[in-house]
Amino acid sequence: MTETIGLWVAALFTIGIYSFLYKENPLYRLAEHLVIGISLGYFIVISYMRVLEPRLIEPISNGEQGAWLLLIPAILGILYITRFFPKVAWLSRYPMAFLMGAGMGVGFPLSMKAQVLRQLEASLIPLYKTGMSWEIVLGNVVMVLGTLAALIYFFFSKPHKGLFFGTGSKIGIWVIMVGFGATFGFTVMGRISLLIGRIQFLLGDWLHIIK
Amino acid sequence: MNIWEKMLNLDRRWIFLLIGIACVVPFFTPLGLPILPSEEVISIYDYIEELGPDNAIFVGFDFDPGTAAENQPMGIAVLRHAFSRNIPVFITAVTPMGQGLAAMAIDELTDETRADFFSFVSWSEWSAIRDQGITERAEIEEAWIAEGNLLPERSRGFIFEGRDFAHLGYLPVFNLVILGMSTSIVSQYPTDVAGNSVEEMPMYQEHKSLREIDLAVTNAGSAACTWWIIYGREKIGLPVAFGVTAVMATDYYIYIQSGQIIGQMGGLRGAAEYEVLLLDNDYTSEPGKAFIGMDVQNIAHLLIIFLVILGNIAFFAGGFNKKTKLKGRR
Amino acid sequence: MKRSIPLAIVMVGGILFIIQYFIPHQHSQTLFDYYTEWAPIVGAFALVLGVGSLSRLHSHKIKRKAKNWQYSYAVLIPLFAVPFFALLMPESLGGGLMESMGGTRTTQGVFDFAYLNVQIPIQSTMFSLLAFYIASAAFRAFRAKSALATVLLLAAIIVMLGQVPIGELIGKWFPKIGLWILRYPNLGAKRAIGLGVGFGILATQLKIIFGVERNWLGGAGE
Amino acid sequence: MLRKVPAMLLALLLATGLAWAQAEDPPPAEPAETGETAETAEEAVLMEEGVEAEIISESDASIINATIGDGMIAPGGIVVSDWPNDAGDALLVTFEPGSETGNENHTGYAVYRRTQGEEELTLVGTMEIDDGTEFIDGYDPDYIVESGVQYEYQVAAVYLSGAEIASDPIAAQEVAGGQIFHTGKVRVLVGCALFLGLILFYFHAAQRGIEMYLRPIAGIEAIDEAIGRATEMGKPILYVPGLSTISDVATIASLTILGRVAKKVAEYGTPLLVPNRDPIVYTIAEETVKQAYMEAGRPDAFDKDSVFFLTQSQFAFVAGVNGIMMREKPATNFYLGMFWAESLILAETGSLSGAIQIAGTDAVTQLPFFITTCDYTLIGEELYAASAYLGREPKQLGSIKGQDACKGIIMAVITLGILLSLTDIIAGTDTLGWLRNLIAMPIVD
Repeated sequence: MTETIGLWVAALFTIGIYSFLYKENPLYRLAEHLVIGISLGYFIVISYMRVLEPRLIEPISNGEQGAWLLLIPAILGILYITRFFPKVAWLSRYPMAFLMGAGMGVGFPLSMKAQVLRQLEASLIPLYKTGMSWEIVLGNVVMVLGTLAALIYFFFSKPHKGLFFGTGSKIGIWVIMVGFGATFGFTVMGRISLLIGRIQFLLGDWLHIIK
Repeated sequence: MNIWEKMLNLDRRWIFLLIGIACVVPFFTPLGLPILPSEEVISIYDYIEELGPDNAIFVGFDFDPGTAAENQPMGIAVLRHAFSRNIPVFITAVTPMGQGLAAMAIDELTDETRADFFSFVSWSEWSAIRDQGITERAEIEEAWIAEGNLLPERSRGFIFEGRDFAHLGYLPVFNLVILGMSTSIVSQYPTDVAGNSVEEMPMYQEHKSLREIDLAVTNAGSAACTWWIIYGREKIGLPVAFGVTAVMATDYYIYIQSGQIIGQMGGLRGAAEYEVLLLDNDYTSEPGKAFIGMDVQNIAHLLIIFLVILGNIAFFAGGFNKKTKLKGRR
Repeated sequence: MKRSIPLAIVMVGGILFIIQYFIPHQHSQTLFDYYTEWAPIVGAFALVLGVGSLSRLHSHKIKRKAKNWQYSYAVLIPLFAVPFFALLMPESLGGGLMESMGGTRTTQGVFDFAYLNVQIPIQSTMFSLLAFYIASAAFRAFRAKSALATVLLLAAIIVMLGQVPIGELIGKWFPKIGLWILRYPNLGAKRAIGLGVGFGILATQLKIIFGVERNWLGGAGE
Repeated sequence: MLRKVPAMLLALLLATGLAWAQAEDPPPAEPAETGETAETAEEAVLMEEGVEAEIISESDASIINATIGDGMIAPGGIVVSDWPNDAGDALLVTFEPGSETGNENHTGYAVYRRTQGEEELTLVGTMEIDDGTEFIDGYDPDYIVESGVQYEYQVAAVYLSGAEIASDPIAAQEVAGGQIFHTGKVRVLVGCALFLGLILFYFHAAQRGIEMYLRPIAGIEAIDEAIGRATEMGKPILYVPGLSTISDVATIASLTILGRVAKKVAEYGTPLLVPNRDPIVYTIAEETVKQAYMEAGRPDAFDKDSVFFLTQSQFAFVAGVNGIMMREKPATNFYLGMFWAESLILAETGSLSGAIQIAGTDAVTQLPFFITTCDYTLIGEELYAASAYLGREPKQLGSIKGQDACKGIIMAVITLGILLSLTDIIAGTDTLGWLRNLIAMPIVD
């Protein structure tokens, strides 16, 4: 019984969201407000049940060895709440500083490795090797030169004029546009798939018209 | 306002309506156009084709219902392949909903009303065989049949919970879970979703940590799949394959090129390609959901291209190309 | 005290964790483990700020009888009811959610019901709006207004046709060219953007660590 | 203090350079390779003994023992060394094969261990014959290796019959210990040091007041224009600072731009709406806007409800912003920061409501959608650059210059790669491989 009601509720809200395509309307407005409330309520519960309870409350109440150290992040976390009191609001910078400092520090070498060195390594490809077909060779040339040209486009401290910076950045933006066009075209399929999923729900699970 | 201008400023709602119709019709009148598998998908298929009961793989249902239309068929296809070859599969999930979707995938594969189903033998059902100390896949099946259990007609074989698969389910902060599993799976998952002890499972006894796993296939709708690269591939050299949404697929070509993943299924098409490979190699007798979904894709793509062409005809026929720009774009 | 100590914490923490990366020794590992253990706990408390903001906004609306104020109840009631039910009837969450997703449960708690039948469908449907929007965006944007726009348009159409089986029926080379574009020029462009972004990220991380970039401190008094 | 940094850096650079020169690639043996050789060796033997093997397989176990007993010998030459670049929880055990002819009844090895002084040996691992003769102890969570403990090892050859021929227990030559520097990370260290050096150099150059040219970015110039338009129309401005957290660099860049936008907005008295998805970003955004109103001299005009938090759930957030766009009909929308799939939903709804839209993100996948639906788009690094442009602080500009220098280095290396590749094609050498090796890192840390 609850399942049937659930199905109808879900179908109602699905249609409510789709009705937005025609016009903003009360049913959409209701769905919009409800989902904001429910999702945030859900996050409160998840944060408590999945983070605070197992990682903070349980170790301390069970008296696990070294659990008292967990009071440090707990106090830091509580300092966030000082934001509500303008006089002491600056205290909320401490937890932020903890997360920012450590986060940036942890991220720095990893970004260097993944975003720079790995990408650089991947750009150093042999343009031709025996047995490579012409389209691969052409592709390699286009890719490496494309990377170079697009990098020129991202030069901020030089005017985009002259043979090197002018032409280079122009080719760069062309390559970038080809990439964007390709990504757009490639994405269409995924977006249609999402709609297929909802149609399967409406026509299959709800109305049982299709298998 | 002439007709071309009207066409250019066509109310978007007409486009919405057309897309809606294009996506519903094929469900009633399928086209069934052929699909050619691509290299990236074939390489995953071939890799799994090399594995057997002595190996083990991870299959991650690392997505939410939002992208299930794309990811679920991939998960099912890989599971079908592994089940057919008796490769032990550890099933995990990065999101809580992913756990439920994984359970649905297993349900679908073991649903006796469907074609090419697998006969599911739960952990408790074959406990007697386990108690005799039998852990080899072939011997278990022998003993199970000797107990008088016949393989139902049309069934593709038995799958023994704890020997052929373990549904480990969802855990939060999954990147750290992968890190933890690189030393011990059981440290992260003492039990599977049903509460059975993972420690006792023969498949765990033979593969205690990610270092002893031959492949992880992550079917992901978010960047969570890169966790398998960062914490699995980079840290301990675990071979990883991606099943990602079509959108993410272009980004992860980089990983194929750099050799960090062995292959990738991109979107519904990737899933359909895997289904075709399974169909061609007689792992199944009828096409799956992704294959049918591709019909919708055909029509929708044609419709969008038709609209773009229409827009350009109006643009040039109306002489807008000679006028000042309609709206500034970079 | 108000600015300098947080800035010092960031600098020390940042440098410490950069160095930590290069040291495999167990003390260094322990330090890293503390970070991974503590960060989610600290982060979890921040949600209180969000809840405070949202409830203030909507209670203001109700008080002021602003336009559409009735809908504010649709935010406030579930916002507090969901955690309330979850804590009052714990079986409606956690295990409950898990099991119901596993398909073995027959009854659903209030929590499950709201999550499965309201939140999930609304979110998935919102997401699927993209199918409509991508079509209308293509219709309006893909016009050969300039050479650059034409390149964008052609690349998109070739790849689109290459994606679907029907493209292969039209021309055998569509998928091939589509894949070629995706693999070579597209990858080249992405890599350049990625490298640029990479340096931007690195520079910003350094600027934060050295206190050059300090807007994250917010105002909140000097 | 900052003055000393370059000197320290130089020292660091030198040190790492030296380390790089000295450190050979991480010494850990490659099990895969050894495995291969073992395999081929075994195959060869199999061919030789094929006939005998066939006969044996029909007879019973005791006979097997009797038949091949001669070829059974204990593994020898056990060498235990510390596994490098770890926290000190693994040891590498190598040994010589246990059967001189490598007969096919020899199926594998068993490795035993005890702490020195103990009597009983514990089985810590078994290996197939194909796995080679190297064993990494410490990976099995049931039998962890403790740092600094002296162990004794014994290796036994295991035969098809179940018979085990064991070596004498020997004391491990090394104990497990954690290392102070990870030799596999030298390249990352050099990269980091170089980057740090360049950025700090340009910080200083900028502070010394060296004039720096910055090319115009279309999107930045459009910002003021867009604010003006909203003011004329008397409609609000919507500013979405991305959907990510504060530790995302794009968010930080966006907040800087928000400060600038808010100041203009305060001057003109245009209403501003800033919905947030992350609670911490929300508090900072609120402070930033409040500050901007103060700087503009109109602190009273700041409406507390203009900056607000919606929800952490991605699509619930989008539903909310969409509703706001259709109800409030803002004249200008800013989407700056990190975006995911919602980018197109936001931008299309915005364009439907007739707003001027300015977007900027470093999310490569989402850029095409902003480019096609928004009036101006800041591509990738342009977003960070924009925040530096608007700041106009010398150090910020210096950092852009430093980033450009890094891009220059990258371009030089790629160009060198092209040249070397051409050389390789002509001369048939492998110089590119050498360059790649200089940068390439082992997959396993």
